Amino acid sequence: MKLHEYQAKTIFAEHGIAIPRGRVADTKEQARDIAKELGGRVVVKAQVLVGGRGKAGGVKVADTPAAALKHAGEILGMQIKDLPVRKVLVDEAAAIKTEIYFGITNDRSARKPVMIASASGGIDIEEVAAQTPEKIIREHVDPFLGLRDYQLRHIASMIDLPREHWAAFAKIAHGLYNVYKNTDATLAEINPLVITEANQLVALDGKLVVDDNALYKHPELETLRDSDEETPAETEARIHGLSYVALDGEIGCMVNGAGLAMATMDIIQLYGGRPANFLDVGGGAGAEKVAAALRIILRDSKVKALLINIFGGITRCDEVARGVLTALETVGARLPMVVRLVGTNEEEGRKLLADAHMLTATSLADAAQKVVAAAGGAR
Amino acid sequence: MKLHEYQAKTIFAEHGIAIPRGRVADTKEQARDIAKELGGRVVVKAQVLVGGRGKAGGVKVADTPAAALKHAGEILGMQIKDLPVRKVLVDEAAAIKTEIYFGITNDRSARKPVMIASASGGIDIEEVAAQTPEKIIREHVDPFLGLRDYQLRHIASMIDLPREHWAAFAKIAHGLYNVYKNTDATLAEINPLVITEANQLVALDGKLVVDDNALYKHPELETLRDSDEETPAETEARIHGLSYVALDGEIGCMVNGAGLAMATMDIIQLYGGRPANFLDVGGGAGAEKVAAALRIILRDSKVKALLINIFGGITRCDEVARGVLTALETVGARLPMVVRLVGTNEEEGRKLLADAHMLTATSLADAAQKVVAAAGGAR
Amino acid sequence: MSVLVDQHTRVMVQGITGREGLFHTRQMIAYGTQVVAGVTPGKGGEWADSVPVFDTCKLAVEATAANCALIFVPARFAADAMLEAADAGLPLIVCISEGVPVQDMMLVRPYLDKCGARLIGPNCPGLLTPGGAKVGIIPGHIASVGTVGVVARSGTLTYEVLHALKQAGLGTSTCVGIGGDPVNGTSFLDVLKLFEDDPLTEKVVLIGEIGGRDEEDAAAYIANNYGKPVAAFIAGQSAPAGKRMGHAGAIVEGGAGTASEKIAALKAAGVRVARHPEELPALLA
Amino acid sequence: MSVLVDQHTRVMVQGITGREGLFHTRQMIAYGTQVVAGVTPGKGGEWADSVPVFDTCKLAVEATAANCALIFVPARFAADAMLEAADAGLPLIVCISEGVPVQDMMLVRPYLDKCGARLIGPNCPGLLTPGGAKVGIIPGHIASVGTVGVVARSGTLTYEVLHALKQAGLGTSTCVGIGGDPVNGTSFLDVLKLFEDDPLTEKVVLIGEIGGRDEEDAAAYIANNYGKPVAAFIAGQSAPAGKRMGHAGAIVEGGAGTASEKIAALKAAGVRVARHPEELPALLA
Repeated sequence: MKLHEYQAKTIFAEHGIAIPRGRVADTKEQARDIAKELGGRVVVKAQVLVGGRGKAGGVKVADTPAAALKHAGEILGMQIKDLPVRKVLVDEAAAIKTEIYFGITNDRSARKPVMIASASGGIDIEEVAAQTPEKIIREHVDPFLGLRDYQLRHIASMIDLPREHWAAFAKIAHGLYNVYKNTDATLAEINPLVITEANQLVALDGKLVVDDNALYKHPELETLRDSDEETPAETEARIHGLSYVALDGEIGCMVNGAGLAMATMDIIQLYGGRPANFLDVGGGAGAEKVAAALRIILRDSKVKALLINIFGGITRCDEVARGVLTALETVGARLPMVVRLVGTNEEEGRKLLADAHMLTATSLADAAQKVVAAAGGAR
Repeated sequence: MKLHEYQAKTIFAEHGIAIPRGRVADTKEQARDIAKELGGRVVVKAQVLVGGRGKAGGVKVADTPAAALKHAGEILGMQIKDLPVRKVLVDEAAAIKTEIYFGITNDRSARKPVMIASASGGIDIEEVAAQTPEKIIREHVDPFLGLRDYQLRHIASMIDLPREHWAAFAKIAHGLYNVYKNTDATLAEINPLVITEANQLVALDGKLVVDDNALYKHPELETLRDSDEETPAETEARIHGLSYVALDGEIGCMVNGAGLAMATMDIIQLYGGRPANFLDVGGGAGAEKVAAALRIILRDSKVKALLINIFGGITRCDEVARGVLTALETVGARLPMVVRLVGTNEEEGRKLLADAHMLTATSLADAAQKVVAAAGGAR
Repeated sequence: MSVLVDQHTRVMVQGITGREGLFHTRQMIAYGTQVVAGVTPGKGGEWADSVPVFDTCKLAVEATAANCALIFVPARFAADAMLEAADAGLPLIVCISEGVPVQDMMLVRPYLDKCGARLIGPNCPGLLTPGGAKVGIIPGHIASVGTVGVVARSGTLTYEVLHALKQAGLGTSTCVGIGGDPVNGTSFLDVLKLFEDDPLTEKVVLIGEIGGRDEEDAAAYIANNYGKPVAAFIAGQSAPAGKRMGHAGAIVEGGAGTASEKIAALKAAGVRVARHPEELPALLA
Repeated sequence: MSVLVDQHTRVMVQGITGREGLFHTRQMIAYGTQVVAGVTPGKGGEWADSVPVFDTCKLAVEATAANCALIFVPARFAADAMLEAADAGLPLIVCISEGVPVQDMMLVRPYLDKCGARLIGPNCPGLLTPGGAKVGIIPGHIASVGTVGVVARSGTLTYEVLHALKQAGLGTSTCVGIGGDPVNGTSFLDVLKLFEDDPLTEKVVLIGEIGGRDEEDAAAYIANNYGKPVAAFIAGQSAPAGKRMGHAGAIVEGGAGTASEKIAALKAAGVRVARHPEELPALLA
């Protein structure tokens, strides 16, 4: 789960990391009032859960409350990568001397957290990593020992941080590591971490992504979830425990298992079709879950045909068939459907669907070819 | 550093461990008032930093506030193993169904904390360990992983704890492990941990010994030190950073280094004398420290002769000599002294002491024989 | 000896009294697997069908000499279950449970390594040695006895491949479902080595997916004179970069770990790579 | 090769700019030891006499190829210093600092083991190979070149023994002060093995004290056909049980670890045990 910048920075501040003064606003008038309260120059920042807001014009500096009102009005009307901006963060503007990058993430190969730091923060860190990898300092943390002071001295000296800032940097780094641990983060990042003209280290921007699997430990984080940032289909999928990602194609897919779902999308593409979504109903999915999945797919107006591919192991094919029938009663069968049921109770499942005017297939290749044809043929 | 029972139990309670209601009292009247406040039967317990208070009559049950007053008066007048009792703990008396032992200490061989549990708590656990070792359950904790729930289920099943108490036991055990970690304890012990007639698990008595080397991390614990429980000599030694233990003999020893100090005591004994103390002035001891050490030793009226044995490495022999002279100016040289100085600046040291009417020795054996003779000969 | 498990393997099921644990215990016993013990805290002394239940792994091992743990407990108890099995001395631990937090696994994995325990999973379908033993949830009837070693990250995709092999008349020596979590136990590489040393395995099928570098590491090993022919399929060729695909492992990390990179690495190592799962049997010919 | 250190050893001193660190650095250099680097955070770029100072161990190792760390930092920084040295790849770490909390050492020791670093100490006088190198605080002039290997827990008592050997005309191959803390690095047993394999060591002196089981473990090893004659002294025969004797290690634990037990174990193993330190030279004859 991704958190908004303002949420991440609030958590950072609770862990002793200096952040700019500021607050979040839903309306341009609120933004103006916050600017007035802060005094001086402010920066108005779109709060959306996608990158690239800067280049999209979602971050603007305002010298006066009136300018803050104007900028907030514009930004709150924007869409960034199809996501409408519903909140802006109004922060006091910092006088920046130096911009540093500092982040902590999981290194799956090393099976350890890794700290990543660079003297070249602020701009796209991935660009820096690609062009000048020697400017990126990596330091693993032993998960049993935790972060040790000498590691921070190593980083500080490698990014040529002036010595007067070492103590402040250590405090921020320990704070960020504690954020990472205490929230079960997969990414905790400060970019840029700035040295201000007043010689203070301040976390100007913050990103925090937490491990969905660990949310049960952190109920307070679950309340920060912004379902405004999900499409209604994503919200419904999450509530029903389905794994769903909308895509651009015209063939809807309902599959059990993530690997098989990807393989099903791949074979659709192989035969010239384009998948409209990834949807994994999971293991042992019952009729209700299947019905919800079908409703979610059929709500997408781009979908021209549907492929249901179930390999019954824990999942029973007859249960799946029942779910399909239930959903069709509600939403109506407006599209051609190809169904492939293999494994546990496949006969019963096929029998249930026999009267529902569906195309059936035995092999995956057969199913893919049929659904591509039904959607209008290979493009 | 050993803590009193009432201090240990307060820390236990802060970590979620159930303890009896109760408070500590300095006077018998306070004890009576506490008994009144608690209502019902109470137990009045001497607070001294030595074991065996029960057998010494330092723990008594009182049915009424008047009885509490009487018992407290008696106990506050006692000496237990030469230590005067200055405080009593007045706890509500528990109706005990079962007594369990549970403790956590360092296992130096395994280099890990070890939990020790027994269904036979309450009585002398060392006796149980010696007579029926199979009744003692040992379970190491991995210091990196910390205490895991399955270890507590293992202990609970091995001590035949009824299942209804497993959750409460796990809570207490986690609490005690956190006490152990958070105080850098070398021993954290609940004995007895009782199941009451009301079916509650309660820590009736508690012991906590913390690692002196880790006190710098826990300034709040340093304030719990009860210097009433030290002899004035011990307090002075601690303030001057000297390692000092009073013994029963007649030959005072001042040595640099604990191993050499022990070896010096051993050789005194070998030649028929008895050491009056262990005293290690430490490495690099200056004149002031040496003077303090000498004052501490000479305050002991049992001391009939003194052996100063210094092997100069970091410690400079001339500094030691100066300290001896300084101390003698204050306390006066009422006793025969044997001095052996070897190593760094030994010549200068010997010269300084040449006029102070001291016996000198070159070998350790020579020094020991001379001091034993000076103290009146071998016994 | 087959790979990892056979008819002599003595399985201890952690979470045996749960819905999934009990269902699959029955399936395994029906398949002929020796399930000798179950563990459910607080239910020691009871029975799950014919299997005695214990409060702790240590007690189960002492009483039954179990030598393989199979874990079905809910995700929040899975880390503890793995550690307990390792502490009780089990040399092989198969964790079916899905949803174990990554930071938990970063503690569990090195501890298990230290104990000398091999972990399969978590979030995996387990092991199937047709004619020998089934330790996990892979449906037994979809594979027949044979000489193809199968190693895979995902569940139902694996079944699809076993099914396709059987349809084509090809049997399986052992199928190892290693799971797709970012931090797990046994890797593709580990299983390739086991197959290399296994006289009953003649050819190997590797079923990978996007994310991580496990397939690339396997390719590098195969390139260095691997002794047996390998065919592979990589799922996720049509997946957009950076979208989460249900498996925590199936995230394309910083441009690396894409399907095309994995396929290129495998092809360069001499592996025949299928365009879709049903092509695999033909590539083994 | 002598044991552990010689004239080729390249020493990095952590805490070199402190009072003790600088004093002993000078002593070591005067003895002929190669002190190639110092580490004091925040003083990188400065010099301690002729020794360059670095901010971190990694930088020091990169610049100077140091292969032995010597630690003089205050106790509260000692754990970090040991971990840093191990992380920087130093294979030998000698920690003089005393007063390191036991629970810190319970984390440090296994981490160093994992890194493959050998630790001497903490709370120890370090190493002296007469005519080769001095890495620590043992006064150089009290020992001469020779064939007696000395291993000891305490500081000044060790000096006493070295002095007695020299007075008797006996030289030392290497003296290893292992320290007396409850959880430390190298044990008596480890050093006995090193001496066994060292052609320059002909006889061994072991200086133990009350507390722990290290001497008993050493005795068990010696009893099993140890190849060289061993003489020993155990301090603390007159110590009352349970009293703390300054060394954290010198606590008699639960009746075990007393001087008389240790002496009995050593005698049973064929070790000649001295009644006082100055008897040792005669026992080596």
